[in-house]
Amino acid sequence: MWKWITKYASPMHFYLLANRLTPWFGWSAAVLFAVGLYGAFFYAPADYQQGESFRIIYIHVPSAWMSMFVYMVMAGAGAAGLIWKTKVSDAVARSCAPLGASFTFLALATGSLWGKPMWGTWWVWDARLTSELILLFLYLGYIALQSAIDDRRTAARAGAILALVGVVNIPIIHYSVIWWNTLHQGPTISKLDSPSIHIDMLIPLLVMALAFNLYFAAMVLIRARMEIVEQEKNSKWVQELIVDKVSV
Amino acid sequence: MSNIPEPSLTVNGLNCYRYDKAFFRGLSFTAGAGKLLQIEGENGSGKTTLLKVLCGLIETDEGEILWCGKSIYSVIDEYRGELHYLGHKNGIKAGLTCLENLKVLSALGNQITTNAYSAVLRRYGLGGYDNIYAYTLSAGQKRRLSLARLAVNQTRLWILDEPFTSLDEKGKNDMKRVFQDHLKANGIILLTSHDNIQWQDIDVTRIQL
Amino acid sequence: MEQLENFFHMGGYGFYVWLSYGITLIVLLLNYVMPRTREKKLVDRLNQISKMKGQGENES
Amino acid sequence: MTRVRILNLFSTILFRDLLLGVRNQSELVNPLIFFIMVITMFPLSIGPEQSALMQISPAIVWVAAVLASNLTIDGIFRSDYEDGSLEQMILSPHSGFTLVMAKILAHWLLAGVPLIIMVLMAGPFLYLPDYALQTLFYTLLLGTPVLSLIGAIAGGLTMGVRSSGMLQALLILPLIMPLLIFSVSAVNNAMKGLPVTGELYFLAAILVLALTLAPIAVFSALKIRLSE
Repeated sequence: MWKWITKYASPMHFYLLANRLTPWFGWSAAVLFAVGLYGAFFYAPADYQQGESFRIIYIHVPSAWMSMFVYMVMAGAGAAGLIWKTKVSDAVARSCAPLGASFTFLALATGSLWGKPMWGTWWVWDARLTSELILLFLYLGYIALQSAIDDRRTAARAGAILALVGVVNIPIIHYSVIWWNTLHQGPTISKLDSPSIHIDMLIPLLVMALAFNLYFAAMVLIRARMEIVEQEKNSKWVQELIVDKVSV
Repeated sequence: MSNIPEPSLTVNGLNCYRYDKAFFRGLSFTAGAGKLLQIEGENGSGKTTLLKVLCGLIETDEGEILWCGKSIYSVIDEYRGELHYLGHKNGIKAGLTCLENLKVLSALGNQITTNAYSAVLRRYGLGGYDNIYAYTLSAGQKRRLSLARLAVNQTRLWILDEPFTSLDEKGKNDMKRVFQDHLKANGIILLTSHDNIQWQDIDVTRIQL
Repeated sequence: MEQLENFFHMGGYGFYVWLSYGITLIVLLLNYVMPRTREKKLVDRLNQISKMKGQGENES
Repeated sequence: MTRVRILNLFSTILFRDLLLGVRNQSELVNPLIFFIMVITMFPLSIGPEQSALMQISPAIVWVAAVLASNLTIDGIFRSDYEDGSLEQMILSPHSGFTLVMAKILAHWLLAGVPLIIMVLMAGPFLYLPDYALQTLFYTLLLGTPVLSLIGAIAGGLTMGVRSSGMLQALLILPLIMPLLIFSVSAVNNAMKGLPVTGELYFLAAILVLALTLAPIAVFSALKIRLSE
């Protein structure tokens, strides 16, 4: 197992691996998106209360899940970079941040668009939306730190520490926001939470969630590949592999 | 001197690249007891980086550094107890007096051997400056105060980055005498320098980067 | 045609549903396009450098 | 023998920082002046009526305290980083934990404690009732060390980086929002006469967590910044 890790931890092997895997992830994500969207719009019945606007759940909930999942992946990759000092994990951690930030932004945008018809306002200080907002701040802080430090390796290490500190704080933020929310608005069920979701509605949701995951895998590989090439631009293997188009 | 009879610092196969630029490759040398090594190379050749790698501030990518046969990373605390590092920056606080600076530096070290700080100050040409704030000192005097830490804690290995910058002729000769005493007592000195210094009667091995 | 029309109408919420799906599509596409263009630009620059170096060698 | 050495090191670094802090008062007093200025902006903007101000005074006081403590974070490591003494500290054979704790405690004594006194004095500015001052004091007592600890992490990560002041605020603020939630709700409850033990327990828990984990993060951040 260890040999396998060090083999693929070398930037060149990772570049080749990424080349091979990205189309697989990309196309399967596209297929699942199609299936999920079909299920979301035609297969799932309209919600009795919220009517058709409920269909926004099919992108709001998956992107909210992804925003949390990507932060964990980012912290994990950062920790791997700290422990084994591999360049690849630094590149992966660095490329997770913009993706995670985009998912969080999507969760917030679709959340507020979903809430508008129901409450008449673009934003409501609902517990989950507030935790998403603070998660977005954590992402933006990470990206700001990464871009402020010039040396790539120090930036990755510093980012890894910030991500690990963030991971410790996420549950604290989550529960303190819930405490704060129930304190001020009373224990109504959180508006975005659809209590018992009908099975026909659930299947498209899981399909969409899987599609988002595959999409994330493809995009993180693309971005990590770009980071690796940028990082190793004057190394030998980049020269022969990419510049002189020597096919391996 | 501390209990290690025969200190030695061996480096083999060390290479390090910063900012995607290879600084040095496959560097190997050994510094035995009583030896002085001078590391030469023009600006940007990685002299300071090499010294920081030797102190363990920067991790190496490949290659190993052995202190008395053991890798420095496995005995890092003991190794740092035996080490004095002097960088470009003096490492003294401008807001403190010379005496207070020396007290802080001795607390950082492994054992306090002398607390006759004013005697140390006199030996390094700062006699009577005990209660003077460091920011009033000239660059040369600041460098002397920073070098005075070598006398506060007795350590075997001295890693000095351009120790003679901003020192006058008299200062350089004083320091050469201090180096001679240290080498006679089985110490090791590794230093970098721009102007090639004529070491009268010390055998110097020079390493070209 | 009428069936398609009320599909877009989406029971009165059409604006919100399609706007949120639109934003999602844009963000997902952006995340795909931007790294690809950056990598292409980088590789082109590397090609130029290697070509110049190539000419430099056979001239000298 | 080493236990004496570590205590000696801890007290030396602590007194060194206190000495340096006391010697240039301006760095000590500026954040307090900033705090008072931020406080006076609210009556000017909301209007002097007691009812309006009293209702939100805990929030104003705490937000102003957080912003004021953000200004002092830069001072923890910047001067040591620039004159090379931080390198000497990292290269000392003693454990990094004692060094970092000494510096954070020094920062808390220099920046946190004066801030607590200033906040309690500024309470009446916003008609904060006297019986709520005691709870405010408890929340500050538990909260300002957390500001120093998390601030030290941000200070360590952004040493020597350009525009580090702004970057530190971006890193610190999301991490101290739970602290803000519990402290302000504690003081609000105190003003309404409700029990405050729940919030104070949470604040104590956050403090204990920060005390155990933050120094590890700070020390590794320092090592990374110095290995450039």
